[in-house]
Amino acid sequence: MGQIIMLLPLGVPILGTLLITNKKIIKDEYVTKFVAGVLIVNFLLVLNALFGNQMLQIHVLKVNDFLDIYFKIDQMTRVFSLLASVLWILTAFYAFEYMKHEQRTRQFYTFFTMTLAVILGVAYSGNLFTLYAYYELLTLCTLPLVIHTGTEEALASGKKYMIYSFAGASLVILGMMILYSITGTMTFTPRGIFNDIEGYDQNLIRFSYIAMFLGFGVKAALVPFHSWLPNAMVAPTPVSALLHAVAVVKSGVFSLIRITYFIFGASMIKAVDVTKYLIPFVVITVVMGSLLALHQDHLKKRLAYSTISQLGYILLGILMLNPNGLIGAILHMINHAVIKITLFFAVGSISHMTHKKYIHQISGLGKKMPITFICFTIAAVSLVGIPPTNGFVSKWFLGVGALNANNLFYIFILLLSAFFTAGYLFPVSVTAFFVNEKPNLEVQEEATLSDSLEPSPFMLFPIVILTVIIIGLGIFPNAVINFLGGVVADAF
Amino acid sequence: MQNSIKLVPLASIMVLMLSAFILPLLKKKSHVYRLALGMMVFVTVLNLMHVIYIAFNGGYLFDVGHFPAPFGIVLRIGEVESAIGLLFCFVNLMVLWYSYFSLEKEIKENRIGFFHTLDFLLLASLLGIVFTYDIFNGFVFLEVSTLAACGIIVVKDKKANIKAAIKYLILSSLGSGLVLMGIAFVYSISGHLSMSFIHEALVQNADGKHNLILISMILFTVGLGIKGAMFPLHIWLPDAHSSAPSPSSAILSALVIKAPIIFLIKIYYLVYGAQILAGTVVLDLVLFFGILGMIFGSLFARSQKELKRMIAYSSVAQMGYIFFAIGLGNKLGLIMAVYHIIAHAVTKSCLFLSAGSFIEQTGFKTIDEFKGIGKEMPVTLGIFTLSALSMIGIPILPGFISKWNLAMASIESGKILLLVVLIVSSLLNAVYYFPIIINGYFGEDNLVGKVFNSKIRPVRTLLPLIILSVIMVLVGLFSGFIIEFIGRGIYI
Amino acid sequence: MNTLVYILILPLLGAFIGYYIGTKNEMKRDLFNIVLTAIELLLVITLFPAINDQAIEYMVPNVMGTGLHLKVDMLRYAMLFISALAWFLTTMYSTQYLIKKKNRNRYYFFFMLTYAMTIGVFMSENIINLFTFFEGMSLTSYALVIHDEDKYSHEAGKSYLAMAIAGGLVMLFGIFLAFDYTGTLDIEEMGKILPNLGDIKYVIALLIMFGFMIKASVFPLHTWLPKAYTAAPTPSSALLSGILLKTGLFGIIIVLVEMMNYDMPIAVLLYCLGLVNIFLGGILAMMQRNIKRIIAYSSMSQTGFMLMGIGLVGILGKEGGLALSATILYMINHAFFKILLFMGTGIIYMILGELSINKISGFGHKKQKLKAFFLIGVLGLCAFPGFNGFVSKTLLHEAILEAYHLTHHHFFKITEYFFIIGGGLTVAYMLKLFVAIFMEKNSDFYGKYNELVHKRALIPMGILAGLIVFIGVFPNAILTPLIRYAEGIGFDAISHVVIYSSESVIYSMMSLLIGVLIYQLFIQRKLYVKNKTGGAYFNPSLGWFSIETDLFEPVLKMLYKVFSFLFTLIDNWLLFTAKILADGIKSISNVDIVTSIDREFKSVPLGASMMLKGLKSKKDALKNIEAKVKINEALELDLVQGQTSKLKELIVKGHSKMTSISNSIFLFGIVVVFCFLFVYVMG
Amino acid sequence: MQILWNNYMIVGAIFLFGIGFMILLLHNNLIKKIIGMNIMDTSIFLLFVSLGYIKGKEAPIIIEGILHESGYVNPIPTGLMLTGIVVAVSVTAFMLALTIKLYEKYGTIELDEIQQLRGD
Repeated sequence: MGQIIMLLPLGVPILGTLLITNKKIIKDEYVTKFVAGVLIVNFLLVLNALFGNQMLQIHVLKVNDFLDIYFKIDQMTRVFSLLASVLWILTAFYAFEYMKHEQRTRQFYTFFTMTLAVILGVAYSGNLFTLYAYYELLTLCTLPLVIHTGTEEALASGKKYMIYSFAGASLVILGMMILYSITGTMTFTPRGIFNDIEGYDQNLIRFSYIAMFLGFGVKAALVPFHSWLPNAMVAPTPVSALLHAVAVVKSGVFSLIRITYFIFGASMIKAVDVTKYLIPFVVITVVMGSLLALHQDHLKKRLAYSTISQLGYILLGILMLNPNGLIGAILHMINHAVIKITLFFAVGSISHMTHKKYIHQISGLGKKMPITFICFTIAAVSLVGIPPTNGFVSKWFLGVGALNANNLFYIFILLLSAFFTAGYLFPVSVTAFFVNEKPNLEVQEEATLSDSLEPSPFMLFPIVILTVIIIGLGIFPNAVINFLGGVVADAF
Repeated sequence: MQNSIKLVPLASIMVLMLSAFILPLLKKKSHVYRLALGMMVFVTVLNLMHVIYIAFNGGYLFDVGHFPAPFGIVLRIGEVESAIGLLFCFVNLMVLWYSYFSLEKEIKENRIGFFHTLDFLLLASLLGIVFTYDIFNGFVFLEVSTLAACGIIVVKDKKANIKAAIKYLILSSLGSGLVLMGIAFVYSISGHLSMSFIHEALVQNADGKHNLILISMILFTVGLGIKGAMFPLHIWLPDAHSSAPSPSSAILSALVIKAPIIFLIKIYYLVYGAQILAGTVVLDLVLFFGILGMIFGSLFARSQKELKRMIAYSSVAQMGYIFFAIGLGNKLGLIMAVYHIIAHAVTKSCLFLSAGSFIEQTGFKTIDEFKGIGKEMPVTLGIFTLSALSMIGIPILPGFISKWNLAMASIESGKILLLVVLIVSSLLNAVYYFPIIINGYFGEDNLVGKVFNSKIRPVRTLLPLIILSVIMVLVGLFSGFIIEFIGRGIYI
Repeated sequence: MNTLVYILILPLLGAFIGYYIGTKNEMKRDLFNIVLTAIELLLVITLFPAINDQAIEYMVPNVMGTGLHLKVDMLRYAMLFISALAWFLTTMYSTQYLIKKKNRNRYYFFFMLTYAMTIGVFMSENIINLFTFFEGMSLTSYALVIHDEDKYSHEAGKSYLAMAIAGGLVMLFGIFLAFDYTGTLDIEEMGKILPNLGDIKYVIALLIMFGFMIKASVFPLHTWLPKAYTAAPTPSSALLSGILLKTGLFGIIIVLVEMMNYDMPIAVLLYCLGLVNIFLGGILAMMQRNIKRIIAYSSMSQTGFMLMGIGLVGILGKEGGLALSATILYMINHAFFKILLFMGTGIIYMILGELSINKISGFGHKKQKLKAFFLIGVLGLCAFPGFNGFVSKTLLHEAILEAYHLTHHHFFKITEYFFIIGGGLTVAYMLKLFVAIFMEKNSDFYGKYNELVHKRALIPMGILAGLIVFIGVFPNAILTPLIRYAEGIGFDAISHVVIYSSESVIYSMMSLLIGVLIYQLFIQRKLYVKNKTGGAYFNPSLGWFSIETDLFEPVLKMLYKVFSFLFTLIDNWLLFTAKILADGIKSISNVDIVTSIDREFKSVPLGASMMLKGLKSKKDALKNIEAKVKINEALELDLVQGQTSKLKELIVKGHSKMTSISNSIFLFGIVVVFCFLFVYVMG
Repeated sequence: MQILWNNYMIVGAIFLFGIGFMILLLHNNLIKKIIGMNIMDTSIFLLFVSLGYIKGKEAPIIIEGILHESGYVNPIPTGLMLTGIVVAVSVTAFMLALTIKLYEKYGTIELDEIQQLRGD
C-alpha cells in the first residue's frame, strides 16, 4: 500500500494534465484554480513521502533487468522533489498573473503541469534507465514551453534547445550502453555499483563516465554545450524562471550527482582518475559564465549567463569527490534555485509592468517598485555570497570541500567568479535605486511619478516569500545541512 | 485438435489464395469489403491461436500433402515464423480496415475488387516465403509477391505509378534472376532443394566447392537485397512508395520488403549454417551496406520535399538497421533484426496511414504545406508523432529498445565504434521528423488561418490507426517477452 | 550578558522603525534617532564597570550556522565607546546638516544599519560573524557614500564597493585557510594554533589582513579614500574616517595580537607601511585645495601613525603593552578631532555649498565659536601640548625610543626622525587649512551667515572640543584602564609613565617648528600664486601618477578585454563553426558553371550572326576549355553569356536523372561487381 | 582454364546472362529491355537444366516404353525450370501490359524521351 502512495506524486500531475487538455471538463476560467489545486495536492503528497523514513521502492514495469521502470525514494529524492514542488507552486501563482496578457494559456498550463510530473519522475527514478527515460521526456515537454510565444525567434531557439538536448541525450545513451555492457545493472546503489576497483576495463569506465558527464552536462549548461540557455530566454518569464533556473538545469545536475555517487561511486572515479579531464570544462564554465554576464545588457540574458556560472559551481562541488564538496554542491543547488528564481521573478515583474528589458532603461525604477527591487538586491547579495544570506553558506561548504581536496585553485576560481557576480548584479540594483535621471516612462506618462508600479500581489507574494526563505536559510542553515547529512551518508 | 493447429500456416495461405480469386466476382463494393475483412479477421485469429500454440509447444516441421522431406515441400514453423506470420496478417488487417474508408478516393470504383485480390495474393505469397523450408518454393513465392506488389502499385494508374512499377518490376526480376542462379549453384553442389538436406550436404563436402558457395551466397545477398531495399539497391523504393496509394504503400513498406529478409536469414543460417557463414566475409558486406543505409537513408530523407518520399527514405534507413543487425553475426544481433522487423512494420504502417490521411484530407503533398496541420487534424498528427517518437528512439517505445539492444549486440561482437554510427543515425532520424511535428503543432505563422479540428476524419475511420499505435506501444512495453519468444526460435 | 545582544539589536530595529516613522513625519524621526543613539551610548557606558575587571562573552547558538559569539574586552570596549559617542554626536549634527538634502529617510535608514554593523564588527569573537558584519558594513556604508547620486559620487561609490568586495573575498580566502588549518572559527582558539604553523601562517595573516587594510586605507589600497570621503555627505564622511577606518585598524590589531601573537615580520611590515602612509598622506594633503580632501588625506597619514603603533606592539613583543595602549589612545583621540574637523567643514559646506580654499578663504574670520572649536581640533591633531593628540604622540614616541633601546637597531633611530618630520607635515597642512579659512580677511563674509550656524550643529563640536581638552589635561583617566587591559592580556607591567616630561614637550615643539617652516617655505612660496585679486592655491598633484587610474585600471581593463574575447569565442564556437559550414556549402552550391558553349551560339540573336560567320569554322576547335577562354576575350560583343546554371540545380537534375530506370540498372551492375570484389578481396 | 573448359555449360550461361544484361542496360526502348530480360531468364534456365544433364542419357520423355531408370537424365531441374519459365512468361506479360499503359500515358516508349518529359 505504501508503494502506491509513493507513486501518487507522479500520477497526480499527469492526471491533471489530461484533465486540462479538454475544454469541457475544465472551463477556461477554472484552469488556473485547477492547476493551483493540483500543485498543492502534489506538494502535500511529496511532503508525506518526506516523512516516511522506510525505503519505499516499486517496479512499475519490469520486463528484463535492463528495461524496467523502477522508482525508489532515498534522501536525494526527497531533497530534489521537495525543492521542485515548492518552487512549482510559487511559480504557478506568479504565472497566473503573468500569463494574463499572453495567449494560449491552456497549452501553457498543460505542459507546465506535465513538466512537474516529469521532474518528479527524474527525482523518484531508482535506476539509470528510468532516469534517462524521464530525462528525454523532459526535453519533449519543456519544448512547447520554450516556443510558447510562437514567434520566429522562439521557434529558432526551440530548435536549438532541441538539438542540444538530443545531442546530450545521445551522449548519455552512449555512456549507458558501455556501462550496461560492463556491469549489467544500472540501479542506484549507495557508494556505486562497482564493489571492487580492479577487474574492470579502466578506460571503458573512464570513457563511459566522460560521455555521461558531458551528456548530462548539456542540460547542466556545461561550457561547450551551454549556448542554448541564453537563447531559451525568449520564453515567457515563468518558463525561463522555473525551467532554466530550476527544473531543467537542476535535473541535469541531479542526474550528474546520481551517476557520480550512486552508479560509479566516488572511490571508483578517484581510482579511474577521470576528473582531470572534466575539471577544465567546469572551470571555464564558472569563469566564462560570470564574465560574459558582465557584457549582457538584456536582463534575462545576464541572469542566464549567471545561471551557467553558478551551475559550474555545483559541478565543481560534485567533482571534488568529498563529503563537504557534495554538501556544498547540493546546498548550492537549493540556494541557487531559490535565489535565481527570485531574480527572474523580479525581472519578470519589471518587464510585465513596464515592458523594460534592458538595464539602461530601468534607472530610477527602484523608487517606483521598491519591494521588487529590494528583494532583487537581497537575492543579488545572497548570490554573491555575502554572509548573512544562504549563498554564503553553500560557498562556505564548497570552499571547505575544495580544501579537503587540497586544491586552492578551486577556491580562487570560486572567489574570482563571486567578484564577477557582484560585478554584474550590483550595477542593476544601483541603477535602479541610486541613478536618478528622469525615468522615461513613456508607457505610464500620465501616471504621476509618485504612484508605485508594484506588480499585483499574486506576483509580489512569491517574490517576498522567496526572499524570506533566502534570509531564513542563510541565518538558520543547520536544519538543511543535517537534512543533507543523510545524502552524504549514502554517498560516502 | 492437437495436430490440426499445425494446419494453420498452410490453411491461411490456401484461404487467402482462394478468397483472392472469389473477390473480383462480387459486384457490389460493400460485399467485397465485407468478405475481404471477414477473411482477414479469420486468418489473423488463426495465426494468433497458432502463435499461442507455438508458445507452449515450440516449432515443428510440416509436410505439405504428407510427402516426406526430400521430395515434398516442407514448411518449417518456429517461433520466428509464427510471430512474423501473425505480424503480417495483423498489419494487413489494419491496413485493409483503414482502406475501407478511404480507398475509393484514390482508386477508381471498379478497381477495388482487383486491389483486394492482389493484396490477398501478396499476403499469401509473403506468408509462403516466411513459412517455406524449400528454397525453390521460396523463389516461386518471391516471384508471386513481386508481381502482386507491382500490381498494387499500378492499381492507381497515374503516370508516376506506371513508371515506378516498371522500374520496380525490372529491378525485382533482375533480383529473382540472381536468386534463381544462386539456387542453381546450391543445387549443383547439394543436389537437394530442401534447406535441411542442403545444409547437411554442404557441411559434408564443403571443402572442394568453397568458391561456389561464396558465389551463391553473394548472389542470394544481392538478389534478396534488392527486394529488401538494401541501401545501394533501394532506388525503386521511394518512387514506388510515394506514388502508390497510401494503403498499398503502407503494405509495401511494412511487409513486402520484410519477407525477402526473413528468407535471406533462413538461407544464411538454415542453408549455409553459422560455421560456413563465419568463414566468409559476406556478413561484413551486409554490415557495411547496413551502416551506409542507416546514415545515407536519413540524410536523403532530410532533403526530401514530399512527405511520403521522406517516410519512404526513412524506411530505407530502418532497413539499414535490420541489415546492420544481421551483419553483426551474433545471436542477439539476429534476434534484434527480427524484433526490428516487427517494430518497424507496426510503426511504419502507422506513419504511412497517418501521412496518407493528411494527404487525402488536405490534398497537399509537400512537407511545407503541412505547417499547422496539428490544429486541423490533431489526433492524426498525434498518432504520427507517437510513431515518429518511436523512430527517434524515445525510451519505452520499440525504436529505442531495438537501438539499445543493437548497441548491446555490437558491443558483444566487439565492434565498439559501431555505437557511434547508431547514435548518429538515431540523431539524424530526429532531424527530419521533428520539424514536421513542431511546425505542425506550434509556431505563430504556421497556425494562422487554420481552423481547429476543421479537417478531422470521423473517429471510426481513425480506429485502425489508434489500434496500430496502441499495439506499437505494447510491442515496446512487452519487448522483453517478444525478444525472449524470438530467442527461443532463432536459427543460430 | 544579554546587554551585548541588546546593544547589537537596538540600532538594527531602530533603523527599520526610524524608516517607518520617517515616512510619516520628519521631525519625529530625527528625535527618535537622537534618543535611540543616546540610549545606546548610555548602555555602552553602563558596560564599563563590568569590562574593567575582565572581558564578558555571550553565545547565541546556531545563528548563521556557527552561532553568534560576542565578546567585549577593553580594546573592543574602547572601540564601542568611540563609535557610540560618534554616532550620537553625528546624528544630532546631521539632523541639522541634511535639511537641504533629499531622500533623508533612506540616509538615516542606512546610517543606523551601518551603526549596527560596526557594533557587530567590534563585538564578534567568531571570525565568520566578524566577516559577516564587516561585509554588511561595507554594503550599508556604500549607500551612504553615493547618497548625492551625482556622477562623482557614483564613480567614488563604484571603486569603494569594488575594493570592499574584493577585500572581503580575499579575506574569505584567508578565513578558509585558517579554518582548514586550525579547525576552529573562534579567534582565541585560532590564536593558540596559528602561531606554530610554519610559514603558511604568514599567508593566512596577510590574506585576512588584506580586507582590513583596504578599510584602513593602507598604502597600496588607499585609492578609494579621498574619492569616497569627498563624495559622501559630511556626517557620514566623518563617521567613515572616524569609525570605519578604526574597524580596519581594529581588524589588523586582532590579527596581529590575538591570532598571530606579536609576530615580528608582520609587525615590521606594518611599521614600514605606516611610514609610507604618513608621508604619502602628508604630502598629498598639503597639495589639495578642497578642504574635505585635505582632511581625508590627513586621516590617511594619521592611519600611518597608528599602523606604526601596531607595528611597534609586535616589535616590542613582551614590552609592547605601552605601545598597545598608546595605539588605542591614538585611535580614540583621532576619532574625536577628525569628527570635529569634519563637522566644521560640514557647516562651511552647508552654508556656502563650496569646499575649495580659494573660494571660502576668510569665511571663518568673524565666526568666533566655530573658529574656537576648529582651532581646538587643529591643535589636537597637531599634537600641541595640552591637547589629546600630544598625549598619544608622546607615548608613541616613547615606544619608538624603547624599541630602539631594545633592538639597538639604527633603523628605529632613523624612523624616529621620520616620525617627527611626519608630525611636522601634519602641522603644515593644518596651518594651510586654518590660516586660509579663519585667519584671512575677506570682506564679503563679514557678519553674514552668523545666524545660519545653529546651536544643534555646534553642541556636538563643543562636546568633542571639551573631550579633546579633557584627555589632553587628564590623560590618566583613559590611560590607566588601557594599561590594566594590556597587563591583563600578558604584557609586562608598565612602570608609571610621565607624559608631560620636558623632552616630550621639546619633541612636540620641534615638529611644530618643522611644520611652520614647511608652511612658510613650501606652501606659501610654491603653492600660492599671487595674482591681481589676491592669492590662489593651485594643486600640482593632479597630474601626478596615481596608482589607481594609471596602474590598476589599465591592467584590469586589458585583462577583462582579453578574457572576454576568449570566452565569447568559446561561447559561440558551435554557432560559429555551424555558420561557417552552412556558408561554405551554400557558396559551393551556387558557384556558376558555364554549361556547354555550343548551345550558346544557337541562341545568338540574328543581328549578330552575320558578324560570327567567320568564326563558325573554328566551332569544333571550341570543344576544349582553353579555346573557350580565348574566344571569350575575343568576343567583345555583348554575346549572350554561356548558359550558366547553379551547381545546385545541376545536382538536383543529376539526381532525378540518376534515379531513372536505365541508370538504376547500371547501378545494380556496379553493386554486383562491387560485392564480388569485396568478398574476394577481403575473403 | 581447365575448370572453365570442363563446365562450359555454366560459362555459356553466364555469358548469355551478360549479353541479356547489356541489352537491358544499353537500349532505351522498353521492348528491347523486355527482350533483354527474357534472354537473361533463358540463360538461367539453361544453366539450371545443364546441371541435371548426364552425358549419354536421354531426356525423360516417354516415347515407346519406359527405359531403365538409369537411362534418363536427372528430371528434377528440368521440372523446376517449367515453373521458372512460367514465372518468366508472366513477368514478361505484365511488363508488356505496363508498356502499353506507358505508351498511352507518354506517347513514347523511349525511356530517355520519357526522362525529359518527366522533367516536370
